[in-house]
Amino acid sequence: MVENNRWGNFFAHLVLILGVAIVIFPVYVAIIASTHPPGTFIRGVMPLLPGPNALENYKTVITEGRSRAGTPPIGGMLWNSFVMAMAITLGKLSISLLSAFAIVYFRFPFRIFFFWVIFLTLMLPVEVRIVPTFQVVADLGMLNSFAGLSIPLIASATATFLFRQFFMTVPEELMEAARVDGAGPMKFFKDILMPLSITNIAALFVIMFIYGWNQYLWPLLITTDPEYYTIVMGIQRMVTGGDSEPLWHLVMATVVLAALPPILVILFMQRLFVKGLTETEK
Amino acid sequence: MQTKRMTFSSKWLPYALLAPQVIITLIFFIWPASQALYQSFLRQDIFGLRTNFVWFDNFNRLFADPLYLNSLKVTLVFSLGTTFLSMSVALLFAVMVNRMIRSRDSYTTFLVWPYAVAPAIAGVLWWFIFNPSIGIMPYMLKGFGYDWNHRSSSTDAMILVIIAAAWKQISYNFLFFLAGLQSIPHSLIEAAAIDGASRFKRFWTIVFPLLSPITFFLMVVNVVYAMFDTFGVIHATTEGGPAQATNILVYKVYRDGFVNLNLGSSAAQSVILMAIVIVLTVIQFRYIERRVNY
Amino acid sequence: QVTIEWWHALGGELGELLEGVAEGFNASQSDFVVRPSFRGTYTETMTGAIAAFRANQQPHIVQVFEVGTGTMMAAEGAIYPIYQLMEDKGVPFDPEAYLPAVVSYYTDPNGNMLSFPFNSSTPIMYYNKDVFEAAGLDPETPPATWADVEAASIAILESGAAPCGFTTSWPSWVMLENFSAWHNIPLGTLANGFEGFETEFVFNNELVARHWDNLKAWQDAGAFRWGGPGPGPDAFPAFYAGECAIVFGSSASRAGVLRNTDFNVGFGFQPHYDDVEGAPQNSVIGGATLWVLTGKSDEEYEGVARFFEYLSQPEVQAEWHQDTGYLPITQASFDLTREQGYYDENPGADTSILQMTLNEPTENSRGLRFGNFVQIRDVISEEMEAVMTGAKTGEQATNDAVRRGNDLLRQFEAGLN
Amino acid sequence: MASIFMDNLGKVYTGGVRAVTGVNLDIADGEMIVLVGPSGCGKSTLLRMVAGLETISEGSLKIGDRVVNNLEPADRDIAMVFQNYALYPHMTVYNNLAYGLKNRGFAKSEIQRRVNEAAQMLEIGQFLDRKPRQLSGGQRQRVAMGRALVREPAAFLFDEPLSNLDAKLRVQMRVEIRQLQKRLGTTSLYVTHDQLEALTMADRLVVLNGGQIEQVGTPMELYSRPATTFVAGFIGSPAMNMLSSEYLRGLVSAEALSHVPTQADLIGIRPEDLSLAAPKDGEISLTGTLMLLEPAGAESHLHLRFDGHDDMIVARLPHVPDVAEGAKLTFSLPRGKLHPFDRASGKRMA
Amino acid sequence: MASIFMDNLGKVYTGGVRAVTGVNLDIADGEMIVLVGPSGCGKSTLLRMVAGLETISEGSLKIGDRVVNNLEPADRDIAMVFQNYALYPHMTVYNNLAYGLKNRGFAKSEIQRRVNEAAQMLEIGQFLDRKPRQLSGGQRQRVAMGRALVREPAAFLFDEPLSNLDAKLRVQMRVEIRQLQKRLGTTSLYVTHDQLEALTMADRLVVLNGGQIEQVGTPMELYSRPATTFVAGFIGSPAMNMLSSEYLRGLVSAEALSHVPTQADLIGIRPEDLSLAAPKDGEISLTGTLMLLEPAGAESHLHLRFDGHDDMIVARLPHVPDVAEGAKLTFSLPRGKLHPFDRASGKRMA
Ligand SMILES: Nc1ncnc2c1ncn2[C@@H]1O[C@H](COP(=O)(O)OP(=O)(O)OP(=O)(O)O)[C@@H](O)[C@H]1O
Ligand SMILES: Nc1ncnc2c1ncn2[C@@H]1O[C@H](COP(=O)(O)OP(=O)(O)OP(=O)(O)O)[C@@H](O)[C@H]1O
Ligand SMILES: O=P(O)(O)OC[C@H](O)CO
Ligand SMILES: [Mg+2]
Ligand SMILES: [Mg+2]
Repeated sequence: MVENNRWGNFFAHLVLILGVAIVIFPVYVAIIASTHPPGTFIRGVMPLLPGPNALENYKTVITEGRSRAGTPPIGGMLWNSFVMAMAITLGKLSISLLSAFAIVYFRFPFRIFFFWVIFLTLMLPVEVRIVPTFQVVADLGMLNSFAGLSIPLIASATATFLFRQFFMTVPEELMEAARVDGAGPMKFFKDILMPLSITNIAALFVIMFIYGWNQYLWPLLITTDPEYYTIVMGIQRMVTGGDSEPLWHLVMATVVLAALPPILVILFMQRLFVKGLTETEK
Repeated sequence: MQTKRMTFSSKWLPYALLAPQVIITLIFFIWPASQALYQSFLRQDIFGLRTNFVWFDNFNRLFADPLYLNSLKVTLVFSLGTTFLSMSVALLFAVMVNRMIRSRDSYTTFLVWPYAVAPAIAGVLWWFIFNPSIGIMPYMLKGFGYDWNHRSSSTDAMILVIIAAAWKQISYNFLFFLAGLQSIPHSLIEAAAIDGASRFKRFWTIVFPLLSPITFFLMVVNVVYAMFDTFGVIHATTEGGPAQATNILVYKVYRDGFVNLNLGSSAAQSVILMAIVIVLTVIQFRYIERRVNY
Repeated sequence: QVTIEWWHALGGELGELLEGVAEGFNASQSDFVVRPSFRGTYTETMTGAIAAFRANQQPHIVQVFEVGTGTMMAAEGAIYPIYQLMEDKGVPFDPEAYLPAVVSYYTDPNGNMLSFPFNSSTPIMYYNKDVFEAAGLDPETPPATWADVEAASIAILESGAAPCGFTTSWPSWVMLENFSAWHNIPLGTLANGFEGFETEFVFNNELVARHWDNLKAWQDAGAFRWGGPGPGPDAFPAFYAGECAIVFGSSASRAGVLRNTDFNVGFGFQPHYDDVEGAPQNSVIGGATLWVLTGKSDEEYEGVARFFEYLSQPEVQAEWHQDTGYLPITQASFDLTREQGYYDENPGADTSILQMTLNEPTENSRGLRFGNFVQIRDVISEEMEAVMTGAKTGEQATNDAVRRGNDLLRQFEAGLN
Repeated sequence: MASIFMDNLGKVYTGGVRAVTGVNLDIADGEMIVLVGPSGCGKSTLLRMVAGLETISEGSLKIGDRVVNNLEPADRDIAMVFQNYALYPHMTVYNNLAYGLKNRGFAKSEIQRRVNEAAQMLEIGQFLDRKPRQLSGGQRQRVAMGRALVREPAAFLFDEPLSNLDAKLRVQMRVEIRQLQKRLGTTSLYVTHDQLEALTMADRLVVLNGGQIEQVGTPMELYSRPATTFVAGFIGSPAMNMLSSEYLRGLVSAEALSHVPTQADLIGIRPEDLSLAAPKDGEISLTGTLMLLEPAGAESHLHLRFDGHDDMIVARLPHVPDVAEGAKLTFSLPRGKLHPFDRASGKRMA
Repeated sequence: MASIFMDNLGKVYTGGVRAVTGVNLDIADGEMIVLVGPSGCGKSTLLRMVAGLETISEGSLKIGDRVVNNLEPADRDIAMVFQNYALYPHMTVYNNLAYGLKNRGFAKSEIQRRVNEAAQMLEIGQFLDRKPRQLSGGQRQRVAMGRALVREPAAFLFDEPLSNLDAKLRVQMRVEIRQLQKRLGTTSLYVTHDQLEALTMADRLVVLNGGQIEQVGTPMELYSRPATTFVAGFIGSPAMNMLSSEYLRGLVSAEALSHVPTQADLIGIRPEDLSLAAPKDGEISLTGTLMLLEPAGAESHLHLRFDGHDDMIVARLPHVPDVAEGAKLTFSLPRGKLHPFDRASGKRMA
């Protein structure tokens, strides 16, 4: 009751509806743009209502792609993005779970040292060490491969750290009960810890999947073979037209399709995601 | 650092568990980082055919270069601007959503998903919206008598990249603020109401101070995001222009390294960035550790 | 079948046409397959290839724009000069068949052709005849001098026919490099770098400074609109949208212009200041040539040579020229196109070549050859932007550009030792 | 200081949950009313309606002579002590106490005077500069009390203020609060689910059940004459034993139960009313098997099984008898100590 | 089933905290030993050392005839019930019970048999398919018991197994656990800080203080003859009143205290030993002012102030006297109920 009052609620709804409108606006623009015939935007101010070409544009994007303008058909790029995002996600989750487990449930020499080694990567995005990392990947012969696309991005201090935080909140007694029940470390990990971490895993799954899906600079650098192009870099390719204009109607259709999978992932896992995030936060 | 009061005992298992993470970290982070350090002392031609060891030349050049110093300044303005904008908007949304009971989930859904949009794509979208000739925003702004052109106005350009970068981060901040608001015991607000504090006063004297741990956490996260993860936004909108007005450090590393192939300078910049990052990491870590015990 | 990797920077419609060329070659024989790969902008393509070279992942052929020429030429050991390639493979190749402007741009001091000319362009003026008419201007007479451009722009603004007079893509290319050639003044010493790496920039002269100041003044008056640095990505949209009545851009934009406009388009020469003696001289070429990188097998180079042989055919050249707006780079393809009556059917299509061959090239209008010029061009557009944002005067900006440019030239030189 | 009148108060939460129904209660000026009842019975809801933290769905509420149904909490002149204290964690103790006064625009000197006075009264003077987290549980409790005190309100509202304290401290604070309340003479409404607290602190005790008042009265009244089986089971520990009267009639002479109304089909017996002494005249005698003897210092609990009766019967003796588990024991019980109830309605029959 | 021998057990945590010192205790087969003591006295540590969850720093521990100092918890043949139950939240009740058996490679049919047997014994048969969160507190407690039962271990270890339950349930579960333990005859070590639990459940009670044993004995022994002031203050509620013997000698005749050793400078009086009856022969009489009367159903607590004595003295009466606060009351106390102590050492003097 303290927080309820009619005018306040009205005002709050107003702010939120406006806010949602602003937040959604860019994607709305993309959707609108993807329904117009070529050239509509280039010749004047962008329309705010859908045009007649939706079906045609999406059909073009899906079936033909823009292969002749530098990007392979979108299906392949979506698949590459998916493989890369999944590889990064699963890789990050598994190695982070294992290392957090080691750090929390064991005591051993250099534990803190290892923790810092891992933690240091927390805020060193690939952009900062891009040139030498590229060199390493090239030396290992991993250019133009899914391994090259994913493995270098798999180390994850964020996930390790969040799992560590979560493991710290797992009641001590569970592990003790498991030991009294005769479970060894890996059995405990598999039977007790993993199932308990499921909301956290889900939250990180969402974050990592989106991270992987949205990678842009890295695939741009290490793929030269269109076989390995991902959708986000494909879009960037489509908008650099040189002396001719990007085909905006198709670019926007691609943008919409490219945003769809991560949005679906987020919506699908929203409950777990929000819960996982907010719980580890405390 | 804490462990469980009781731990498993095994000599080799913890190392085996850590191995994948540590090996990847060593190969793809520590090694390249040390390479960057080494390269920052070199001058090479762009094809890598000739190499000279030049000691601190690259660093000296950087610190003597007004453009690098400018980039530092630009980064500061951009990071703070992005952080402030996305956090204040997110806080407003979170406070409003937190009042809702039935519609809370729906609003959350709508506000959460921009998080899924790639920065590079966000950049393209905002570029499109703000395009001086075909974009809807300049058209509308013209209606208000403002002649938008981020190609020739540094201010417009900065505003554009800040909006584009902040937009994406609103969702994330929103979630954390919402969680933070929900973790504030309702009884505190009730106690304040009984203590005669107005709605406004309750927010500023009780809620906001209690959110400060989250606010601080988000501040660091957002500054780091703005400093490093906005590459795609800049690349797709202003490409650092006009006249380097939006050339943030990461973008400059990329341009000098991968576009201009000035590897020595780029490596030196990487080293400086790493130093900044390490400082931020330490601050963040200390802080989080403290908060865990709070 | 042997695969030949060809990295290029032509997106959009031009990219589709380029792929058509590759398909033509692939269909013409069965031993080799040329696989084109779009690598982004000219800059991204070039630096991507260099980075790939450092990582031993280079393509066979890379398309490098003219400003990268100096850098590429210096990269002995990384490039396979095509005169040598053709010789090694016994494929006939006659540099004499190419237009002198093209040949001179891409040969080393000994007269050897280092890269294979493919898509050469030169900047021309496109204007919106409908707007001209609405503004009471003669739609058939493009403005010839900058004074005319200014007057036309003012007329357009005042009549309300369009909110902007003119804009430009590739600002450095148009408003400095070609501007200097057109007015027969030097960019740098040593014949714009053709005679050695110790060259220095000298474009901080009164004329360039004046012109940049004028641009700024025109921008303030609404007559000019800055279309962005580098390729100037906002320029053509502003033209297509009917906002700017005139756009300066590559002749290769012709195809896109014709496709994206629903008004009548006119073509014209670049404007000049009529108080400058010797102007207009001739414009310099831009666009790109194809460079061959080292480190591949003999068999593959065989394929590269065969591909270049295919590209040299007048029919291929002529079709490419007509479809894209790039220059006909061999005399034979120019003649062929004329014989086909193309220029009569498409008035203005020969603007570019006429402009380029207007006079015998001088030291100042043969082209330019500077190391690190990719970065230097960035510096130049940046300094121009500084003028446009009002941060600097033309004089300050040209001085700063020269100073920073020279610094990059010296670094380039230092890197060579 | 003021009296509080609840006239047919009811509360239905948005969503339709009915939490409180038809509560009539007049609280005299200076009285200490304790609300007890099982979890979810509406104690907090009722208290919060008085505080103004929940809207009043039905009926009317008067504090002093004002109807306060639509008044903001700040305007009701009440102070509240929360279960978790709800101290502002980012403010010093001083500021916690002063906050309400500042918001009401008191002069600085007056604030200082009142805070110091309260601090002295509660012996928290030396903590005024600390933050709540630097205090022990008991100290925090005192600060929460202080925050209510400084306001000198017409009424105190307490929602389980002691339940976060350990047993020893709970006893101590209970005594302090009660003494303070008596001294200040401030009308108080106190919610608890701790029996001992309820019995020891209340002037009058209100037992709530399912949102309705089961019984109101002094602790003694409720203890010795519970009006319903619910109250009987709720007040007293160990809880009152319940036997069907039929079963009991089979055990003892008809005459012994002659004073019990025949309609009463359920008889309650308090564990402490059973004694091992030989039954005196007019006393009932009952025999059962000792299943478990729980000695507890000065007293002991005996868990007994009576033939043919499912539930165990508990007896509480003020000493520890020297008997072995498994023994058959005979207890005596004064006739007047039987509590007759109607099983269906749960109502007391006499 | 087995006996447990603790020989001079000690524990120093890494970091140097000494939690347990020189504990000697022999637990007979089938005995129920309850460990009590204030928070932090080392109860859990000692229990966990027996369980194998903490390493043993000093001394030796035998379960049955094996020294188990270096055995894994799983190999000690013990079962443990945790304060928060530590049920596996993602497993059904069935799997919670079965997990330990599965890990030990029992046959499926055997597992099923044992789980069902335990479930029946604890009346949780109908919950076997539920997850712990779908159970009430009491049911969870039963599942935790069940998990210990199915293993049929040599010993049960309990660490405050009831402290998360509400008062009523605590009483009920206390009785159940005690009965079950008696029936199965399994040696048990039970940690609690609830007095009533300690007194009612233990065969023998161990009072720990600062990691050392203060006293071991039956609950009655400890209650009636506490060996130290610590035990005296710890066992019994309200706690024993302590008066300096000097003060007491000033109040009563020398003869009344003749049996108290002169060295005893501290005298303990249990609240329940004070009565309002007129002093009989050989009884001590004491007069104080009633500060607060706390009626509590069948009994009442009287908080008294004696002139010249700082702390309040509490008396506990088995009825509620009809007296007003502020009245002067005279209490009688049998001479034999004085507990004489040495203040410095805390030792009982007679
Ligand atoms: N905000 C609310 N919305 C809907 N129902 C509520 C709300 N708050 C409480 N209730 C319901 O109202 C009833 C009474 O709740 P209340 O909190 O008053 O009980 P209580 O007696 O204080 O219980 P406890 O002893 O557990 O604190 C319960 O059924 C509860 O579920
Ligand atoms: N893992 C540990 N490391 C260091 N010291 C510890 C550890 N666990 C307990 N202690 C210390 O050992 C002492 C005994 O702790 P223990 O948990 O055994 O007490 P307890 O009697 O069970 O208390 P409680 O009633 O609060 O549960 C305390 O001083 C405690 O702080
Ligand atoms: O757009 P193009 O291909 O004509 O090339 C333009 C300029 O030459 C770039 O330097
Ligand atoms: Mg409540
Ligand atoms: Mg303990």
